[in-house]
Amino acid sequence: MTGELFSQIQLPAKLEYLGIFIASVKDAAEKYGFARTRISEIELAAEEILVNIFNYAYQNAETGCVQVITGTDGNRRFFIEISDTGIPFNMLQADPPDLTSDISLRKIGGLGVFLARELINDISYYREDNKNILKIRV
Amino acid sequence: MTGELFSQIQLPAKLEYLGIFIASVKDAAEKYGFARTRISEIELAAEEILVNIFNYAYQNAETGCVQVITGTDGNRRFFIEISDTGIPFNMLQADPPDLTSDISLRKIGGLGVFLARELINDISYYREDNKNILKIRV
Amino acid sequence: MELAAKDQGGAVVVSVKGKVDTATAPEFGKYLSEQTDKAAKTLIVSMSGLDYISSAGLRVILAAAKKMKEKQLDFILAGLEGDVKNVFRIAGFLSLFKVADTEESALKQI
Amino acid sequence: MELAAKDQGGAVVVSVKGKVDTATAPEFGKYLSEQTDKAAKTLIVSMSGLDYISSAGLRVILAAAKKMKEKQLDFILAGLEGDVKNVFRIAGFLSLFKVADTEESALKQI
Ligand SMILES: Nc1ncnc2c1ncn2[C@@H]1O[C@H](COP(=O)(O)OP(=O)(O)O)[C@@H](O)[C@H]1O
Ligand SMILES: Nc1ncnc2c1ncn2[C@@H]1O[C@H](COP(=O)(O)OP(=O)(O)O)[C@@H](O)[C@H]1O
Repeated sequence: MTGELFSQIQLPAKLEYLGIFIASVKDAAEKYGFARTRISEIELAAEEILVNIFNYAYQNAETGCVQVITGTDGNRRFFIEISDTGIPFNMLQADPPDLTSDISLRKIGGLGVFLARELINDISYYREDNKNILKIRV
Repeated sequence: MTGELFSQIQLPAKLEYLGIFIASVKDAAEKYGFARTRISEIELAAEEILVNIFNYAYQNAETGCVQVITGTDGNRRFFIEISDTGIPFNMLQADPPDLTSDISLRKIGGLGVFLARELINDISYYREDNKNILKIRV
Repeated sequence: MELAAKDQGGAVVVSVKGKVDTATAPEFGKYLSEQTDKAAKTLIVSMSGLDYISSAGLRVILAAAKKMKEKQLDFILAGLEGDVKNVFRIAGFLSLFKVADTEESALKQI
Repeated sequence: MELAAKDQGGAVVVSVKGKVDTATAPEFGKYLSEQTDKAAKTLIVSMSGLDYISSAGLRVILAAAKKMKEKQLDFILAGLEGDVKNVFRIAGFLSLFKVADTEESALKQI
């Protein structure tokens, strides 16, 4: 049994395209039939990962592209694959954010990766052909 | 000298995605540096071709995808490649519309293909791997 | 897309602004067809605020013109400019319809 | 995203509705920072109309809370619900801030 490709979008890694990427992810998740809350969680995780790529992946070089593929795999499980050609970065190994200091000491930021990981159990990372490839299975 | 890929978008052939496809084409054309009027002509040609695919390509079967790729070729010339897996259709061989009858006899419709061809000089069609592939060079 | 209609003595002036593409054309079609259904005098479509039109919009215009013709009432396109005018030209619509440079000059033609 | 502020006797109530994502958060940040700059009493951020917030929005909230803390003024989050509340929970914000179920109950806490 083979999976189904739902969408594939490759655009420059710029905030102005966030809406397009997110629309494709949301539509795919809706098509798959997730409940509203789950779709909102998937949207949030995708936003956090994409925005980090926009902000950090091409920091020291010309801005490259991001590719987002959605579909189902051989077991009819929903997946989102996000890839970029930026600096190697494995979000699964990022330091956890400060969740305990009080307001004055709490660091601003550092919540994006954490939110994505808390909302999605199954994320795998590999680097291949100079690409960061994140595979999100929901 | 190799070209540059600017964007690549594959989504189901549905009107709801027209905005996404068009945004990617317009952004690519802007990035390439076309003047406003030329961008508007490119947008119009792309809309006509895409909408025809939405309307006709998958008439007798489950709706498939459309893929739109933008970039520059080896000669730094701007191109848009639009492909679908629908019924074979070569718009370069479509009948010209009725442009002469008076209002009561003038046929409604049939202008989409004509507009696209009038606005873009260089369109080539080929069918490959059960795909219709239109390559638009501007 | 923004639509408006006003009664201007001898004519009804429908103005369409913004973008008429395949997504917005059905709304434009509905609006214009209501106007032609109830029309008892000249209909002027004022397009000076129109930025973009695709063949879906041209369809709507031709359908409205046909209805007005059947009713033996005048139909005038006003305010065509730039890119939009070029689309009308390519489609052969400039020689098909009564055309006026502005809404004012259209009103003078009545 | 829609933003509004009103003076409610003992507090300024800023309400944010719709979607705070990376694209809209900067505007929310500017708005909230203006409110905290001129704040002379409790600031309540009312979020009952908020449908979506990402970490860019949480950033804005934390920055505002820090400013209010420096000024030794109260900062209360009101009206958190559903998906949005869940994001605040995961981020540890529910134990970090004063939280009230509704704008009314926030006003009673002052
Ligand atoms: N795609 C990426 N490439 C390189 N570094 C990244 C990438 N994504 C995240 N990072 C690093 O991880 C850190 C944590 O990211 P995040 O949790 O989203 O918080 P924030 O963006 O607020 O710092 C970032 O500050 C950045 O240093
Ligand atoms: N992608 C396509 N696949 C199959 N048939 C098509 C396709 N595009 C256009 N056609 C055919 O060509 C005709 C002319 O298209 P067009 O010029 O856009 O006018 P209209 O859509 O108003 O008929 C259509 O009516 C349709 O029969």
